[in-house]
Amino acid sequence: MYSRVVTHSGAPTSPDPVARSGLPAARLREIYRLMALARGLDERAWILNRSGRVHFVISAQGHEGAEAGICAALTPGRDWLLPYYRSMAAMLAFGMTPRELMLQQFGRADDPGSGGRQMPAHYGGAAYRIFSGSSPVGTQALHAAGIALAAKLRGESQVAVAMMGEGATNQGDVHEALNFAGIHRLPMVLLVENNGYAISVPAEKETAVRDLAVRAAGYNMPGVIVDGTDVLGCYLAMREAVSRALAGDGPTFIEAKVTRLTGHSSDDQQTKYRTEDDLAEGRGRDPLPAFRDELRAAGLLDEAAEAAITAEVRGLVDDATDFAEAAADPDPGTLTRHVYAEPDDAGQLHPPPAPGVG
Amino acid sequence: MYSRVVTHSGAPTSPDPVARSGLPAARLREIYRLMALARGLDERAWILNRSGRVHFVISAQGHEGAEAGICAALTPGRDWLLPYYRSMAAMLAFGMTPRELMLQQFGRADDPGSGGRQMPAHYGGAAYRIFSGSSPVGTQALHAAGIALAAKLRGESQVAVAMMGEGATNQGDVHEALNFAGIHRLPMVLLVENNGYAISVPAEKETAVRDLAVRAAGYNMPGVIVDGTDVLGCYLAMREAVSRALAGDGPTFIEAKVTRLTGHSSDDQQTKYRTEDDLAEGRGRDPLPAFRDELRAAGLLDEAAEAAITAEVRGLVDDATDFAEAAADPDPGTLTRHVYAEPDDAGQLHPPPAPGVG
Amino acid sequence: MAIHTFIEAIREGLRDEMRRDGAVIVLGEDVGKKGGVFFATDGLWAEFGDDRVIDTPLTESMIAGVSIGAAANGLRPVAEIQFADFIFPAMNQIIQEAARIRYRSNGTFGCAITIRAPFGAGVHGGLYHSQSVEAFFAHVPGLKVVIPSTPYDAKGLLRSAIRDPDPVIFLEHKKLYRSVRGEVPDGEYTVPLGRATVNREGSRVTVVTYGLMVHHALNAAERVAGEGIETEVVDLRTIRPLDAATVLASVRKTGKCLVVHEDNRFGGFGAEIAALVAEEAFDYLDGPVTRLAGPESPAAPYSSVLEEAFLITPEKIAAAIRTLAAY
Amino acid sequence: MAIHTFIEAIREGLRDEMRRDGAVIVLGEDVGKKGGVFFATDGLWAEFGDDRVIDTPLTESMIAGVSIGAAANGLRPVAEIQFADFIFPAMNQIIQEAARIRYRSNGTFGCAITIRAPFGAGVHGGLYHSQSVEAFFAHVPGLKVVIPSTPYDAKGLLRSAIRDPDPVIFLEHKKLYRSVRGEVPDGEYTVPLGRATVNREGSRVTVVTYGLMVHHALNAAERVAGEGIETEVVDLRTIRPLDAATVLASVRKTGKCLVVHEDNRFGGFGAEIAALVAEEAFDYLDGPVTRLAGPESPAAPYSSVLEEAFLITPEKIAAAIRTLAAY
Ligand SMILES: Cc1ncc(C[n+]2csc(CCOP(=O)(O)OP(=O)(O)O)c2C)c(N)n1
Ligand SMILES: Cc1ncc(C[n+]2csc(CCOP(=O)(O)OP(=O)(O)O)c2C)c(N)n1
Ligand SMILES: [Mg+2]
Ligand SMILES: [Mg+2]
Repeated sequence: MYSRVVTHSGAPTSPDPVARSGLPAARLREIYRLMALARGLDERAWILNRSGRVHFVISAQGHEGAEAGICAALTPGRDWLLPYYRSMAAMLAFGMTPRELMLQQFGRADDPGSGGRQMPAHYGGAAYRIFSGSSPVGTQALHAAGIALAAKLRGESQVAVAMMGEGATNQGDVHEALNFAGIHRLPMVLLVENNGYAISVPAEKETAVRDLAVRAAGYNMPGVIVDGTDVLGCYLAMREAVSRALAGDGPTFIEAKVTRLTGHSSDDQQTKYRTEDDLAEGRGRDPLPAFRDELRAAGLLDEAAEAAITAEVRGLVDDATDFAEAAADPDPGTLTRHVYAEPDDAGQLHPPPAPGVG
Repeated sequence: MYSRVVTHSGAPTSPDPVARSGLPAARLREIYRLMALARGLDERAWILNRSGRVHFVISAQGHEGAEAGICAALTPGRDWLLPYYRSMAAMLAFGMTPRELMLQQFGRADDPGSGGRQMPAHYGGAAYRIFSGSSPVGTQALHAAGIALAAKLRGESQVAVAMMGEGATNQGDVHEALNFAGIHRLPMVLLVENNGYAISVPAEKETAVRDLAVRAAGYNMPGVIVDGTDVLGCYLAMREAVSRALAGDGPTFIEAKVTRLTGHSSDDQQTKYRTEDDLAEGRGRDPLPAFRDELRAAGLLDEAAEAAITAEVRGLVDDATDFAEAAADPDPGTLTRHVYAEPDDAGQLHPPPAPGVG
Repeated sequence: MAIHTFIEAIREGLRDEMRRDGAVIVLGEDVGKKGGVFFATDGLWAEFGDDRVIDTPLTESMIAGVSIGAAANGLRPVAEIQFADFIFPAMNQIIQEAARIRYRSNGTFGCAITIRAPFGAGVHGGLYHSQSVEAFFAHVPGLKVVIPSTPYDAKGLLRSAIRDPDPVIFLEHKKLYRSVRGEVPDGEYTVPLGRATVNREGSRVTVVTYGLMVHHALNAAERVAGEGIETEVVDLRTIRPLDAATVLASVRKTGKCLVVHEDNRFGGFGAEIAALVAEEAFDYLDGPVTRLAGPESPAAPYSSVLEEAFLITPEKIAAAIRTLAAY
Repeated sequence: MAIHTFIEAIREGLRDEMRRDGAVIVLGEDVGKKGGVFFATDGLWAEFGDDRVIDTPLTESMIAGVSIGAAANGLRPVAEIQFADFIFPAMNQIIQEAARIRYRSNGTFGCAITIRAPFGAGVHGGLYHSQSVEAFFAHVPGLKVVIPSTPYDAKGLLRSAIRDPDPVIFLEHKKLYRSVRGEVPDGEYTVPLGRATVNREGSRVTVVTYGLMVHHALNAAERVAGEGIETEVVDLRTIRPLDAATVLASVRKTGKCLVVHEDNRFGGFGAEIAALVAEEAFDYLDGPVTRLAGPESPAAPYSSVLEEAFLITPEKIAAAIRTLAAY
């Protein structure tokens, strides 16, 4: 029985990130680059929104560290992601390109997740094992359990990772998913990105507990709390969860304490319900400068390298923006397509048979 | 923060039930009488079913000890019960008569809960503060939270007790109810009668934890485990929960380990999925003889008193059966009544205004 | 009389009922300090405080279930579901519990709750912030379903809903919130549930609709009036219980009936109106009862191009009126 | 061909599909050792074991949601909801997720799941073991809704449902399980989804129905045949997608249409049939499209007296046929 809650301290336990993580310096810089790219795309989306070029933005700023660290322990192509609307960094980590993300932001025909049918930040990518997400929160926890069940029954090594905010964890579906995953010891991880708010509803009105991870004990799985500004702490927690999952030891509940640096979305004015102190405290917990300083201090990121990343990000963001803005809208004639399966060119309706269980 | 799980041992901690419970001998005999009466009515229902006089029976046999003990700490008229289909003993404790319970079993017009509209063991009694229950399990946890919220907002001293099986606790609604009750520290108790089965599904396929009460920590409330054969242990646990609730200290999660002495219902053949050892072990945990022996050993129940109770129970059960069997069926002309509120004689649709919150 | 937007009328209705009856509470996601994502509850928290304006966790089944319990113990909860699209987790509590409590208890318990929810497309909400959900609730005995189209009705119907002893699903087309203004008396008034209204008299064709579509229908009626087609527009206001008499009286007069809603057509609420008219006004019909409804897609897609293709417009309604009139 | 009960046909359909395709799994409450409360899955656990016959916790949303995920990762889940009355906790997963996954992903993901549920009254099930739920699902684009009436169709349609790439709600009227027997071929055969069938030819009145009511309609047709009223009975079998052509062809022939279902009338599925006929067969109608449906009560009460008053019977159908024929 697990009742213990492991906490990975926010303070890097070692001055040497390479030694601490076992990841080579280049990989660490790559993680930083991914975070910077996510931030760059996100900031651009706000500019596009404020200048009236996109209707809506829901932001991942403040969540990049947790996602980049978590995803560094996953294997794209093998593992499954069940994202939510703050999963921009995870999308990049799993192979989505800046252009694809901007196509999604603009709702263009070539948006890989929905062809412009879903709101911005409603991700999906069959080519990347990123399952299609909806707006109703928490539902994906059950989909992750089902994906993990299929992997387990077929004896395939895969980990299914459901990502969501702390508010979503109070939904009944999450309880039912954790209960089922615990019973069958499924290769699944629930990643809760706890930013202390559900839109305007503060933590103390969302639950009576400080740490959601304590709930893991109620499903006989480990609950792990990590500081979302400690990118490598997130990585280490996930590395352990992944090895448990692949060893058949079952699911893990990881709670990353993060901060929401923007309003809930472009429709929200958070100064209406958050104090200046609260906002300032949040800005102080930005994972991007934190990780940059960590790499700098360890001599893994010099001025030149950082400048190169900044320049590359700007270039990628510009390119993605121009590409997506110029891209074609969906054909209105497709409005009622794909409500049901459509026969392929061979007139075949059925997907190729998957390997069986029996 | 509560993470501790209090366990009230099954072995009576004191040879003197009066000293242990602080309840006078007469009250203890009354509790035993209530259990015996519930058992008597329940056994009769099976006879009526097997002889084709009632369509359906769902049994409380094995659950009476927990319910009688729990309800002894409650105050009928003040507190609210949200029962389920094994709450026969609780119904008696809250004032329902054997005749009323048999009217419900037969689905007669004078069934106080539903006028014959609901299946047997679907209780309700406005006169007793017993809220009307449905079949979908777990929903009543949220109703209990709402009742407790109203009591708290109006500053009225009331406790709302939701009763259900362990299988029901896995429903999303129960998670959402506990979460809400924890946030608002509501005067509510969740009583889980854990009999180890959800129809045929055994404990290990219902959850990955042995004790559901460990989940209480996830909502910042105490989780208490009691042995359902230890009637006074149940009483003591509930007494503590009630004083916490009335003191404004919030909800309590009580898990009573009970045994299901019969099939799930008259439609179920439990030998198909339970071993003889399992069934025998269950029979060994019958709370009725356990409590009788406890009182006997303490010299609180002599032969004569016991015989008197047995005789009285038989008389009450016979009377209730004859009365209910002879009672009138609902008038088919009422089929579509009470779908919506009906004007009272004064032509008034609205219930009398309740005391406000403001 | 003051001129108010639709959302202001809703807010006033809530405020006035809370002032009138201390048992009325408001609960939902972000209804407190933030005042709701559409600001329907703006200012209520400041006036009535934490006890009566409750920011709930992100759990719709809890919002409905706690409302049911609170009502059983004497309160008059008004719950907000942030978007109608998110009411589905509460389906079991609304349909199996709220709607059936009075019936299953043979009238010994009631369920005096109101559940407000913004619905409908046209605001770039995509598949999950644009849905119409009225058909699911209109089918359920024990529920009342209200869909106002004007600020006056919104306030008057909301008051009646809150005072009603039975569970009321109160659906507000979000496109109306700021786009529609109208006169709203400051004093006490209510609009009764279960009564339709004829917003425009006409002799050739009856259009039966509700919510935002009422405005589109009136607009369409104007367009075809120039062509000599006099259209009568019936605003149902409450779709359950339905004011069948008003609908039938109009169709018996015009002999032609067009039913309009934004929700998809198959099995939508319009089918009930069409079936009613086809059965009860058969001998009066000079043309087929016609339905103009949203396409058979799960909801309005996000892309403006697709959303426009999805929406019911005055032009589409006018075209349908012409076809029916010419029949 | 062997004669089988309806429930045997369901069981065989499940077994044969599990033998044919190793990706097919069955999950639900008590589907394992117990074989389901109606024994629809009896014997499957013994043959296929814990991996493919999964006793789930008492959590319907989980049953639907896990099925969705398992299907996304290559399995073919067949979920059992123990009683249709208990499908409401899964509404969000079924309607907002399963039904919309293909559309919202622009066809890049699918949802090949089948959800079986026993529904309907007549077995003393009371308010929560008697409900009809088809109207809620028939309205939803992206779902298919199947309601067989014979053992032959039950097995053939279930096989098609399991092989179908889209989510299918498969509703079995529990009264049919043991009361209806019929021929079921042992070998491989399927019955296509989306095709109605004419179970009885007639010239005067068309009865459109499905499930148990098909048998009551045929019985009623016999009764009135003696009086010279030749009734045609259309068994829809799939209510979404609807085989409108078969319905319209029949009504255009007879000129009279009676729609029958056990579910309550207002906003029920019958409204869609009536609306379709009223619009598409208007010029052929010699009488009002008529609906015979359950009363406006939440479900069938437990008391035999009340339950009998609730139920649709061959007598009631015969009376409705006579009235319509005489119009
Ligand atoms: C079922 C449901 N109800 C309401 C909403 C509206 N909504 C969108 S995000 C959100 C808050 C989510 O909070 P949290 O889960 O903590 O994630 P965060 O936005 O803080 O990252 C709400 C209420 C929704 N999307 N789904
Ligand atoms: C939502 C829902 N799903 C399924 C059922 C059918 N059902 C009735 S009782 C039961 C098992 C309940 O088990 P538990 O909660 O442990 O209570 P117990 O019967 O063991 O006392 C089931 C599955 C139901 N009543 N409600
Ligand atoms: Mg949050
Ligand atoms: Mg149990």
